[in-house]
Amino acid sequence: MKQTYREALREGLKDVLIHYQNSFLIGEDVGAYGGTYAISKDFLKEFGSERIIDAPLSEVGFMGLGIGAAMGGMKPIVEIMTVNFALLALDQIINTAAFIKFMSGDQITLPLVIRMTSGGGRQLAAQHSNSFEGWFAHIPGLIILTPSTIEDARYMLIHAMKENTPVIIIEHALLFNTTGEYSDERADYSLYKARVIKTGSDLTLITYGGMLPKCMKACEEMSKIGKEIELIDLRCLRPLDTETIYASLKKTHRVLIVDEGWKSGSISAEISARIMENCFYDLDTPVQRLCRKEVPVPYAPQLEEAIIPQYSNIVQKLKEMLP
Amino acid sequence: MKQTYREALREGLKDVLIHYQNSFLIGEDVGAYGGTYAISKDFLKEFGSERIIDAPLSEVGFMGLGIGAAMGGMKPIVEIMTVNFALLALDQIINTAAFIKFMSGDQITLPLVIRMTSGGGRQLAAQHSNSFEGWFAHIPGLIILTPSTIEDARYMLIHAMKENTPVIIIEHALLFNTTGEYSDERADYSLYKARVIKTGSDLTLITYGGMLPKCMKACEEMSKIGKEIELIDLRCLRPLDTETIYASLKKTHRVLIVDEGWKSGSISAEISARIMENCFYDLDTPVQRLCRKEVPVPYAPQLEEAIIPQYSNIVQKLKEMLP
Amino acid sequence: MEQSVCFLLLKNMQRIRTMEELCAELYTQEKIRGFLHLYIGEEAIATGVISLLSASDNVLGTYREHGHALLKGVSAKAIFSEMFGKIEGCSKGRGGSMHLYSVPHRFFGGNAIVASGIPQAAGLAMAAKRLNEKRRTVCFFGEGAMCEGAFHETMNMTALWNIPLLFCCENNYYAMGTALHRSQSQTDLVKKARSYAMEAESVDGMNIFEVVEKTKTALDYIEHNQKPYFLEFKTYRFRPHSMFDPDLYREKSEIEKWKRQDPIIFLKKEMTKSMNEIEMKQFTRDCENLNHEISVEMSEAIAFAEAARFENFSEITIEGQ
Amino acid sequence: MEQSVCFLLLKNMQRIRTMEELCAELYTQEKIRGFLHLYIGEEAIATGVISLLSASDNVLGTYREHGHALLKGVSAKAIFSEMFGKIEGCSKGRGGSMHLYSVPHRFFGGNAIVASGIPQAAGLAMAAKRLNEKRRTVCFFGEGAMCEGAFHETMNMTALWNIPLLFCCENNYYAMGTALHRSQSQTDLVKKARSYAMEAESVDGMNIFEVVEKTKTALDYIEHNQKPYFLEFKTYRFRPHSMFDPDLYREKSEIEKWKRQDPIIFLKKEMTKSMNEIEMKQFTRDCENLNHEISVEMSEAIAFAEAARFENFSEITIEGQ
Ligand SMILES: Cc1ncc(C[n+]2csc(CCOP(=O)(O)OP(=O)(O)O)c2C)c(N)n1
Ligand SMILES: Cc1ncc(C[n+]2csc(CCOP(=O)(O)OP(=O)(O)O)c2C)c(N)n1
Ligand SMILES: [Mg+2]
Ligand SMILES: [Mg+2]
Repeated sequence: MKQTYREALREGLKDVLIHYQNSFLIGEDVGAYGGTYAISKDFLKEFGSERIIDAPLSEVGFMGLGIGAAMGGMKPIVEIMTVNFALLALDQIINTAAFIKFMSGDQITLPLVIRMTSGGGRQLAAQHSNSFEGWFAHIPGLIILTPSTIEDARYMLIHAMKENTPVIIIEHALLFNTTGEYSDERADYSLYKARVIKTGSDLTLITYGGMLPKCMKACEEMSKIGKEIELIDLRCLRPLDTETIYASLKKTHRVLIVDEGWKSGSISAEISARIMENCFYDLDTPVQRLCRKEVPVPYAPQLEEAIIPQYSNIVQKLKEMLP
Repeated sequence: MKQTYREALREGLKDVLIHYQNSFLIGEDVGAYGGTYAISKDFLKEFGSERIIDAPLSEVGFMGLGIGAAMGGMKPIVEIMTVNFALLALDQIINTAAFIKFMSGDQITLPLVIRMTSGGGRQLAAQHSNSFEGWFAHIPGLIILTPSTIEDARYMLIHAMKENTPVIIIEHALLFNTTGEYSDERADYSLYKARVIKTGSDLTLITYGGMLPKCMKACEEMSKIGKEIELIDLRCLRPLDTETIYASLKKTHRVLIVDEGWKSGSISAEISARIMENCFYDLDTPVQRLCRKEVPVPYAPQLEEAIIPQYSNIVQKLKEMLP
Repeated sequence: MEQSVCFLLLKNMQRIRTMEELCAELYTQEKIRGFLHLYIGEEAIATGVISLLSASDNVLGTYREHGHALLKGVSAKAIFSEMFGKIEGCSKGRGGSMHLYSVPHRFFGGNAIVASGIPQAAGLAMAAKRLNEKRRTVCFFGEGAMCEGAFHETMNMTALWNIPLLFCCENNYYAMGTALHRSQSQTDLVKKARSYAMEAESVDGMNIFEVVEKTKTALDYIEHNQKPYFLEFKTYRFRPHSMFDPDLYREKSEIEKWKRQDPIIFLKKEMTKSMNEIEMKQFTRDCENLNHEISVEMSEAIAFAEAARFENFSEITIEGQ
Repeated sequence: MEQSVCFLLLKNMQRIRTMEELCAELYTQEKIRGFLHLYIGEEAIATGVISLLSASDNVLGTYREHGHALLKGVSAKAIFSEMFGKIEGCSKGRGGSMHLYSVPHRFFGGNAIVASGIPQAAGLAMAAKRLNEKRRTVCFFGEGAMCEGAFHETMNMTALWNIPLLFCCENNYYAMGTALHRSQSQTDLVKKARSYAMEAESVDGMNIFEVVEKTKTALDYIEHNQKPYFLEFKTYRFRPHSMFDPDLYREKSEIEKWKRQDPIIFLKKEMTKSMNEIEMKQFTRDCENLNHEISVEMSEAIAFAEAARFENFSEITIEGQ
């Protein structure tokens, strides 16, 4: 079936709202406005104002309310309009949501899903272009998901709702209009496994989220010159599926990580460090990273383009790394 | 001169308050209470309530106010009682303080110093034991300092006040009662250079903040068995002085990083990744990391001890890594 | 109020008082570590409010919550074990003094971030309403917490959405060392609450009769109107903020003045004021028995906590290995 | 008010209106990208308030701030260049529509995080007071921002510390698609402000005379008392929230109703109501000249922006290489 990422998200969300009577969606403009990205358009009419809750501009407040509702036996889906505003709610997300299970002696589990959009590339400037998904993956007690395919847009939320740990689903704003085929849900669908998008033996290219389409295109380009890249979509940034990564690099002996986040202290640094610790002797060449340049994202298009990894940068880097 | 870390901080703070008439200290309980760690005891009397401002419990508010005052020509020192509460103010710190210089086309510079304590080891449990200094180092536009010696406690703030970029100074709570000698300020004092605390040729041990005393002790232990460790105190987590690191490892060919933060996506991951990218062929053995275990910090002493890197873990790891 | 009811209130206030005094002692013995915040002086509030609640009602407190946990039904054994860091503690020893949790007793912390429990309480109250559970939700916090954005945001949401939450502000006039009038432009806290179009009332928190009466009115209102209600309890902490606090910011005379309003002494005086000599003697004996009973409860609890075991590192789950 | 003063106000409202309409056009031509929020319908507020300020006074706005920047003295050239992403823009093209800055004009943004400029404005106001600078500080924000903790915390701090800040709440009844009565329990915003023990007044934001008059009272009060003041301006945005907004959440009839209160038409009516035919003719001519003048200003600015250059990547400083 062919669908847009947006439609897939919408259907997944609808499914869970229908399936879990105790679930509700809360966030700014999820109701009357229809969702900033139209994911929940008409849901207010369909599910009513007790299930689709337009929140005031109170990120701390409604995040805390979602946490409390989860403690109280509901299954809240809290939408933070974009990752940029999540900074306002980080105390609730980290000091309570991530910690409470452990801190309460495993008594309190939080069936809480938080969703938000992320990323640059739309000339929205510094305060609206952050890519914090990799950064959030630093925090124990959270599951961080980055759906980048239509299939994951369709099914990830459904599976996230089954977790008893807070899950953050981060959707890249540039993916909403992408389209793709997807089949029925696989029997072995897992939230945690990285997916090999394309096999290859020359180099392992690791990415996630909004960078996936660019990496796919780069792989095609490389195929044309006879280089077969193995492309891995991480899908889940915490916990990290290092098994899939290690298996691939033991075949290819070369690794490039493409990450929209800033380089220093990124999830790509973590992957590189883990490879260092676990597969040092399998490498033919040092692991490389291609990340967002370390500067706030500018509005001007030529600067934004230069700061966020582009298809051509990926191809160039791949060529440099191959013998 | 021999002093405690606490006294050194206090003297440094007094110096800058005297030197900069436009400076002020704002934060919870910095005045009448005397500062949670008694750093500013009696300052309210000495400098008055316009210079020493007891803030209400409003982390977003007084952080924003500090930013505004800096824009308006003052030199604010904003104290967040502990790094744990800084999560409440991260929107102000990141989306404005870190970004505004770039975002305003270099018009607005912020002579803003933010200070806070950090770290575990005092049985304060999950919400009061975070170590976010390495995590904050992900953000461009910030300078992140971690004074761990008496000398830095004494002089870092003085130098931070000269910057036109927001500086975050993070003091480890376990260091307050440490004592040490320090001389007059060195002519070549720099905020940005890592310091070689002890030279050695067998292995490079990199650390910062509250882990320094444990690492020093471990080096002594290793000396006894004839192994000379080169110990580096990073001092500044952003920007990172990789030059000093690379120079050392080119001599020792082995690196261990000890970091109180959680491992995944830590500053130690970044250091390992940079070594991978720049010094891969200089390594005799893969770079290793010793970090906080990835779980919220428990109150129970035996668990807390097991989770935070201890002297004995460092010695053991060093022994494992040496031939 | 009936004498037996008064006596139960007295007992519960005294249980808190004794437990807190023992905590202070155990802290100096280094049996309890970390931060420790005592509720001495403020007992009438938790006692009066929780006396009106049932086992299935939700309560959230702050880091100054031992008393609330105890009266909500968490055993002194589980509380002391928690503060000793033992696995038999109500949070397995992982939380300590500031993080008492007990889901069976519907006690949801224990929160060491000022004001962060307030929106969570709103969520619990909303869940109870939506799930048609007949539980009430009560949230305790200090007057200092009212400066936080989280307080403001929650007041608005609960009033807007008719969330049946009882806000209990324990106004002890200080947030650590910062006096109310030095941290809030509006010191009439009820005025602030009413500005959200929410019902609000001020209560003498040293007078347990008033606490019970006004809380009852509030709970009735909430039940009938399914709306939130704000109560300010005027009180005072007789001890420093925490065991680290040198208490330099207030006058000894101020503390002494408030100590004359000790809620336990006040209740005893009220109970005895029309007693004759015989009744008085009986009352004294009852009090002695009460104290004995409490002292047994507490020393058994401490012995239990002493004997309890520490959790092994191998028992906890570590991520990201 | 003198006719010449009125005419200047009219001119400045019209400058904003024309600039905003051109922005919409340039957006569909993809000359302007990203988010774009128009101020059409609300012009009387920025115009009236800023007419009372001098060059050295501080102003902070939101992402809906083109008009405020323009009237604070930032040239249309610098504004259009910014929106075109050019280095001649007031933020070198790095900020775009939501991040207009101009320190020489004491215009401090442009802020895309709702309410985050409010505490910053308090800091600016405090600095001016402490440094004995004779500048006033004015902060604009929407009614939606009042739900944020940052608003609450700043109201308290400024009232507590006597910080001379003018809060200008542009109540256009919607925060994106969320109507005021669906997001705030207290829709009488002045009541909320007064609960901080702060002076507050409500203003018809479509009537520029009232805007000027009440703002003057507020500024005088601030000057004499060195305290903050809160003004609510009731207004309406005639356009969708941003260029992405499908505007599904309000009735066409509601928009039409408000359009009948268009502040520019209102001012024109007031100015002309006692004019005779000759004066009327003259006024029409004056308006034509005015429109022409503005159209020249704006088209020159757009041409300038077109011709301006993009910043080179090599000109910016990258960290962490
Ligand atoms: C967000 C946050 N900021 C600061 C602190 C440090 N702190 C702990 S308690 C406290 C005072 C709180 O006062 P109040 O709310 O009146 O409660 P009380 O302690 O008087 O019961 C402060 C500043 C904290 N725990 N959390
Ligand atoms: C903290 C934060 N949350 C959400 C948003 C997204 N957003 C941008 S404007 C807006 C509505 C603000 O409404 P109001 O304050 O009334 O101002 P108006 O747009 O009506 O002028 C929202 C929700 C944001 N920019 N910042
Ligand atoms: Mg208090
Ligand atoms: Mg609005």
